[in-house]
Amino acid sequence: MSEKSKKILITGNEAITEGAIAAGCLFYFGYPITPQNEIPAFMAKKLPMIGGCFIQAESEIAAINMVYGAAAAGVRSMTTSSSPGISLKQEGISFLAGAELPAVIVNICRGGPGLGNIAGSQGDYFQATKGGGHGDYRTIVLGPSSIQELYDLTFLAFDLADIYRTPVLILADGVLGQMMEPLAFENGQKPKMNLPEKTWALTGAKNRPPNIIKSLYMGEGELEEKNWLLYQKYQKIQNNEIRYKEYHAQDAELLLVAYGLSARICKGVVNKARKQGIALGLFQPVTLYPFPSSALAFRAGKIGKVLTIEMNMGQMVEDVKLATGSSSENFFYGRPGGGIPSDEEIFQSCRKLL
Amino acid sequence: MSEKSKKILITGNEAITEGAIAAGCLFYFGYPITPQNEIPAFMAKKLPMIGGCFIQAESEIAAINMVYGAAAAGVRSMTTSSSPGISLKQEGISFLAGAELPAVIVNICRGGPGLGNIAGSQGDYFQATKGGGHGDYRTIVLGPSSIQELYDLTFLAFDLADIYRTPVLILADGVLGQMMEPLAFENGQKPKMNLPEKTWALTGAKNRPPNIIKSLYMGEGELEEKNWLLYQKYQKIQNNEIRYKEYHAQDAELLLVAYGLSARICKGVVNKARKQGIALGLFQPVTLYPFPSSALAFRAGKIGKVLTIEMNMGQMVEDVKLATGSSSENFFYGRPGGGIPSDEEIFQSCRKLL
Amino acid sequence: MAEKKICIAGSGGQGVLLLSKILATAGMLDKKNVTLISSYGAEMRGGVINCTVIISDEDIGSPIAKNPDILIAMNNYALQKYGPKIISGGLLIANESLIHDSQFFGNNIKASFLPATEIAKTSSGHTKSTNMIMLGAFLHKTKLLSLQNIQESIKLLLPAKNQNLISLNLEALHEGMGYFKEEIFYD
Amino acid sequence: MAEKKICIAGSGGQGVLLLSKILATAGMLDKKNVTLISSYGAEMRGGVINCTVIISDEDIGSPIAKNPDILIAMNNYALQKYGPKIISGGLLIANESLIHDSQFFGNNIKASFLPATEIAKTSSGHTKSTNMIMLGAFLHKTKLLSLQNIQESIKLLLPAKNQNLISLNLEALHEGMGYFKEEIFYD
Amino acid sequence: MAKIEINIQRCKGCELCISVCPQNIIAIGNTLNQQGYYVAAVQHLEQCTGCALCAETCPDIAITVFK
Amino acid sequence: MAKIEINIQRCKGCELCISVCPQNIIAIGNTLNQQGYYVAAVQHLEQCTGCALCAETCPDIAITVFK
Amino acid sequence: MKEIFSRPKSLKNVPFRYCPGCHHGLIHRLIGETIDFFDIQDKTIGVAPVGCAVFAYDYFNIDMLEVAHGRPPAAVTGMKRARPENIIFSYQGDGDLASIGIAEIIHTANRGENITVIFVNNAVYGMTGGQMAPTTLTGQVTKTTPYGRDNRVDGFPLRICELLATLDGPAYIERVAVNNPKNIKKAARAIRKAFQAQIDNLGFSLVEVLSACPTNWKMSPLESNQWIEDTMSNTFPLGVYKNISS
Amino acid sequence: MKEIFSRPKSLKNVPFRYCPGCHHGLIHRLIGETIDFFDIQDKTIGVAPVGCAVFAYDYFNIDMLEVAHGRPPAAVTGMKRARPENIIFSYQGDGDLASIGIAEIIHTANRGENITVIFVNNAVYGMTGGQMAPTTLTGQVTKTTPYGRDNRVDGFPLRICELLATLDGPAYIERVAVNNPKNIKKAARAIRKAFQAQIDNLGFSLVEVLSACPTNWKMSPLESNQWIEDTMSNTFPLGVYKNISS
Ligand SMILES: Cc1ncc(C[n+]2csc(CCOP(=O)(O)OP(=O)(O)O)c2C)c(N)n1
Ligand SMILES: Cc1ncc(C[n+]2csc(CCOP(=O)(O)OP(=O)(O)O)c2C)c(N)n1
Ligand code: SF4
Ligand code: SF4
Ligand code: SF4
Ligand code: SF4
Ligand code: SF4
Ligand code: SF4
Ligand SMILES: [Mg+2]
Ligand SMILES: [Mg+2]
Repeated sequence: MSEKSKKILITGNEAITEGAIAAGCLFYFGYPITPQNEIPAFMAKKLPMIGGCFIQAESEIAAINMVYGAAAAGVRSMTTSSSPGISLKQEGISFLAGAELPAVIVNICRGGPGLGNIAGSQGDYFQATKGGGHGDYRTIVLGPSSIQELYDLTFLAFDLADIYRTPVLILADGVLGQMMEPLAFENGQKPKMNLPEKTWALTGAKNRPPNIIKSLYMGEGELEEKNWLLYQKYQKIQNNEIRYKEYHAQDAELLLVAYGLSARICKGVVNKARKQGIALGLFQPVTLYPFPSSALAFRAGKIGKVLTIEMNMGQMVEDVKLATGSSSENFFYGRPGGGIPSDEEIFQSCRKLL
Repeated sequence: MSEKSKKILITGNEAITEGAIAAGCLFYFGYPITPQNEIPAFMAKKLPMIGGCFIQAESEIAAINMVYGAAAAGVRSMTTSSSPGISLKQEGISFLAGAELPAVIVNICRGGPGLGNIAGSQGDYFQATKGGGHGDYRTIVLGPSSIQELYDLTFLAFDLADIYRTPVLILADGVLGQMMEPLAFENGQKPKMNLPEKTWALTGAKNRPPNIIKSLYMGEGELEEKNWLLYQKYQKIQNNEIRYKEYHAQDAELLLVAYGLSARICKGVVNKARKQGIALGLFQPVTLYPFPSSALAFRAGKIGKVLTIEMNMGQMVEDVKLATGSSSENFFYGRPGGGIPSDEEIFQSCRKLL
Repeated sequence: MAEKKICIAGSGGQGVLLLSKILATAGMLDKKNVTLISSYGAEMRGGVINCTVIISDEDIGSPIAKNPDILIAMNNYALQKYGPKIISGGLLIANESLIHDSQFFGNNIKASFLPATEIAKTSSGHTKSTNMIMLGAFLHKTKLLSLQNIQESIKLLLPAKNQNLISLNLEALHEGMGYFKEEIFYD
Repeated sequence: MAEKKICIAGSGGQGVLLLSKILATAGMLDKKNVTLISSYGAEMRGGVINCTVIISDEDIGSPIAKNPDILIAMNNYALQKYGPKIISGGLLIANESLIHDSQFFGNNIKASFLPATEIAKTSSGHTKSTNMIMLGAFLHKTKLLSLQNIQESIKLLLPAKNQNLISLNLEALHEGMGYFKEEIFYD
Repeated sequence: MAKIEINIQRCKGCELCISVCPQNIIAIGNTLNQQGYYVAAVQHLEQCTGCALCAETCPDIAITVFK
Repeated sequence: MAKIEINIQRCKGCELCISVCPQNIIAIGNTLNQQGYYVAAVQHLEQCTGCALCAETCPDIAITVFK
Repeated sequence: MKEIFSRPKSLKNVPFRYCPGCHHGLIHRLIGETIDFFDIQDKTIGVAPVGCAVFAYDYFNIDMLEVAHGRPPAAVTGMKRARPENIIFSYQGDGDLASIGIAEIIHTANRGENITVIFVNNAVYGMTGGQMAPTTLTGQVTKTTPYGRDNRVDGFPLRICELLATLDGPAYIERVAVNNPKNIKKAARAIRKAFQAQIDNLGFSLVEVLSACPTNWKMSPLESNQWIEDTMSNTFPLGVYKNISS
Repeated sequence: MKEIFSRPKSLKNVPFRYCPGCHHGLIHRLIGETIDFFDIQDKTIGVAPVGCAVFAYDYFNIDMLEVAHGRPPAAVTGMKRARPENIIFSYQGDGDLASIGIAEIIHTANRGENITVIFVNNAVYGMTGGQMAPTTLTGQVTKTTPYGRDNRVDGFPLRICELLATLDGPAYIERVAVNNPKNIKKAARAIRKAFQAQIDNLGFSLVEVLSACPTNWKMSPLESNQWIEDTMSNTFPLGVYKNISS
């Protein structure tokens, strides 16, 4: 029984809450929106029981600013939403980045633009990775593709946020949020990384000079300097935090590139193809920012042919092209608006290229 | 006197209002923010006198949604703001795109992220061109570089918005908004393009079936289909609406690529260099979306060396790289956070590459 | 075991999600890879609900199945909507009690009809355990999952304090397993 | 004419912006290319205001000048802050009335000091037209713009109904043009 | 002199009409409609006064009243 | 027995202290401070009662009161 | 025999996709009847955001605009300024109007925009599956108040009519219910008065309708109506909160 | 002789960058004195958004957070929930609190968050150069009401204390002015009471301060003070609007 109970069948949305709570996130602020409503529902149940706090904010904007305040106070805090709600948080995310506050933001992406629908989608890749808010900032963006990764990467997100004092986005989609899969809990029990103390936090200026957290830099050249410091931080993140996975990539004749739900679909396609003797391989970025450009360039250069698969009209494919340059032929297959590509469709697209 | 009076000395912000009013925009909704406050101030003065309507909205979000309502009613309408305020409008812009409503949105960009400062900046290029809102949509983005262009492109923006039923962004910056330059009015007096009637507008269903304007498509495959229709529209825009300028580009040994304020600074640099016998040239995208990729690829391919200049940490440079591929060596010089590159700095950067 | 895609469809209140969770949990306990995804809609009630459970020895790619190997159809609407999607050579288990129109499909399907609602009503006095009857039938027909872990799953997923409910459901399960009806072979 | 970059600096209420607009408008009427940009800050009052006017026969690139060719300094603070930025070989026109500290700079600058505030006060009874005195001095020293179009600009930019104000300003302009003070040559 | 008609495909069996009919002549019957609801039916149509309370209460506008 | 001190670099010459002094002993003088303001000054310090109304009214906390 | 009660022509002849006993359909009908009454079908424009009534455009037989969550008052403002000759109403839930959209409703009411708002208060977020709304009652269990709404943690039930009545802009504000025939008649009159205010160019009008959500209340439709009578209307007293024409 | 009046130690010894006669500095001082009075400098956290007081972090000698325009109540909520042992206040202008941030203030007040808000009503957007605020008086000329505020077009002056007093969450709400010594004393008492409410864990407290903006009002500081007395306080009557402890 105890052996068995280590694995539980759980939805993606619930896995996020478990990962967050395991990471010590006791402060959650959110606003209902499908397909992520299970997250606030679970948090509302659990947090009061473990000394934490759940607030259903009056809006997504209030939620991100509650996170801003809680983060400034030095606690781990999170908000989650889905596409339209994430758009509303863009000012707040830019402020978090500017004030260098750690926070975790989850986007269970749905079909857009506008109200769109509530199906799974990857239509917010640009928004997440290029910065939907104003100014020269970046957020770390993680793209989980399984329930286990939703848990693990949520856990990781809090550490990365604290280490780099930066907002971290988790970009998943409605299908990942709603689907169930077994989650192995022990993976989450790893100790937290060795984190710097939050000496900058606002806790009351007791026995120390007052702390100030802000993003306004009006003096001549001040903001520019601040931006270059941010830039250095982003460089450091690029050097240290790139994560990706390869699957049958070494000997592939065609390299699929996909993240999140489309990556797991592609994995199925690779398996299917391999059984038929067709040498497909998969390159799966796990960090969408920083994008694993060099690793991809290396692999793509060897193989020479890359097919990017997205649940949108073509967004990550720009990063793929930027990474690979002309060292490989680049192709794209995508379905926007909540259309989920099936194994067969992708397989057919691959065949055409072989 | 009459000859003379055709030219007036005017700020960029004022030029925008003149362009909008000349284009028949009678409905303006905005919220104060530096460095674009002259726009609402001028509109508040002028619109009531010509039968239009100015509202100081309670927020940027209210303003964009007032525009949404007015646009749905079939009138020309506009809002303006600056970076943080534009972030707040991202949900609204995505809705405009999804509902296919024509509207003009001006971003007089300032230094970011967060509150940043109020200097001129190009830090919102990604947000504007890749879509800061959620979902697979695009907006036409125009990048004026002079007071005359601010006027002309504002005027044009309304036509493009109506023709393609799409929001059009004007991306300028604090310096362009605040600076004065002579404006020749006669350029604005050109007749409007031959525009389709707005049979879709909500005017009351008199002698016709009711019109519905929405962005929700819940039926299976409906939203995907909608997205492909949008995609086709964006393809059409890419085919028909690309605008750019070249300056001493033909025989250049090094091609500068820049838009907006940095383009005009580069123009000065080109002049200076040419006087010293150094063959610099300038490629200036005027439409930032659709980006003039082919034209740039053609020119860059001939010259082989491209230096992108931006008032940010490197954003448009990605589009430049995507356009040119490896047919040219790509370099970048940028200053973020409201830093304005001087002639000399740029000139020095160029020299290093020659 | 090759990948099996099971579609469970019915209307709200028919226990489609619970049935699906039991299948997936049992698969997990059987040390298989499993995924479960349920449809979710903007409309609240009255719509048809469908879940897809995939059970496999290998990693599972897409949790969504355009064409299931097996359909468990709890009512007529479910049958009409998802029946035609079963793959050739697939299996249908349908609740005959709520089906008034079964002359629709289709290629090479093994179909088992059982009057699950009535069986439930007769044996337990009410229709709530219809889903367990269907589960029993499924188990009998496919032998895809171990009975032990199905039972274990039922216990895991029902509130432990309500022993009564658990035994009621286990009974219904066996009732379903025991029921036998000749197979019709469409082709 | 080569490009001339003129910096006009002073404190709020000294008419810096009007003076700059007159320069730029006159340049435009002289059929030159012109740009004007004024500093703007988050702080409301008390700060120093500065405008940059560029006048050129060619297209003007950046409207911002790190190092102006000419500085019109309306007070001490303006001189302290912008004086050191004047290019070598450049020109300074400074309002001596408000300058109590002129021993700072620098390389090869032609400097003209005139007690503009006092001149204004003496001739018109108040100090409001100090900016026009400075404008006159500028015109006299540089001959960069036609007197006719400077006058035209003043008329364009002041409210037409207030003829009194216009003539007052025109008078002050001429007063400034007429004033002469030996030049000091720093190097 | 009065009657009502219940559109059984529109009816959702909510029972609200039943609760307001002064004549107490509506009840849920055994008919399942296409939406899957057991629908309301009039038992003694002849007793209907045409007061329309049922129709006014029906959230689904399933009832038409004639007089 | 009482006195005030005006920090002339902080004073902005707003005249609010002047308006509230019951002794009427503050006025704007001829001193221009570094910020460019003509600042307030006490004319008859000996008449000061130390009531502190001036200080409480000063938006720039330019006045210190002693007693 | 003549039809004395049938579907208003301002509603399309299609079934509502609401739960059994849900009042949304009933409220739609009252609006449809009002439009018919004033014979303004060809100049009325309806505006609806998300919420269970997001498909309002499928039901109303008039020009319809769908708007982002909470923003109808702003959109209606833009539209009404552009087309003052049209009659424009928004149809908003309590999550929409009282939570995310509270800024827009307050400022629109305060500007006295000459529009009509139908505010459907069902004490819950219906569409998203039953989360707390600003109007959720103290102690009420919802998806996000699993232990019952605790005022100190989750806030107090927000009374919109009372709040808006403190403003100078509104011309007409009334709270009604549709849980029994008497209340339905009153509700019909209130909606008519609100439209009349707009037609007479008096300014902002709003009718709050206490509305059943049997699904998320986990009650039968009959219990729901009773709960409105016995419990909900204690927190939200029915009545006219503002009427400048009286 | 002893210093009987000097700068509170909770303020840094730096000059204010406000216009002559601007009340922001005065209000800062009253807050600083309150913090000194309660001896809570080492556990008080101040939160300020944009507005002329955006540099508040340069003035207050305590931990300070700068927040996006209008959102301090949300940020303070997040912070106070995380650190209930700290005393937290926000300092917000009328543009900030009553316009873009009206949703946040209403919901925070309605949740009865145990925080203190100092609301500076100067009837105008100071920082951005004098546009209309929600509290701009009828007929008042601003950059965006060049012909004077017209209620039907631009809305009515919004009375925040009256609005918030309709809610159940607030513990203490008072409107004060600082335009003369008597009013300054009352204002000091009000701010002290508001902090006291937070210290006593009574819930949300807010003090609205009528504040002069001579620059954008285009009046002298003295005229400004007189205008507050004669005109502004007619639209915004001074007084206690809510006090649950009394
Ligand atoms: C920006 C944004 N946030 C959240 C949502 C999700 N959402 C859809 S409807 C709704 C609220 C529904 O509640 P209510 O307005 O009370 O209407 P009801 O369904 O109860 O009639 C929410 C939060 C959304 N569509 N957009
Ligand atoms: C999102 C956003 N919108 C607009 C602004 C511009 N802005 C800065 S301060 C301010 C309002 C200032 O008015 P108020 O809050 O009354 O403070 P005051 O300056 O009058 O003290 C505005 C609109 C901004 N910084 N951010
Ligand atoms: S019309 Fe009146 S009497 Fe007739 S069925 Fe309806 S409620 Fe009963
Ligand atoms: S009120 Fe309408 S829907 Fe409800 S039972 Fe009666 S007829 Fe059916
Ligand atoms: S302390 Fe009182 S008497 Fe003394 S100067 Fe100040 S106001 Fe006047
Ligand atoms: S009140 Fe203060 S700032 Fe104003 S004049 Fe007096 S001392 Fe100076
Ligand atoms: S969930 Fe509630 S509000 Fe929505 S349709 Fe069902 S009963 Fe009506
Ligand atoms: S603009 Fe107004 S509020 Fe701002 S500092 Fe000046 S007087 Fe004070
Ligand atoms: Mg609701
Ligand atoms: Mg203000």
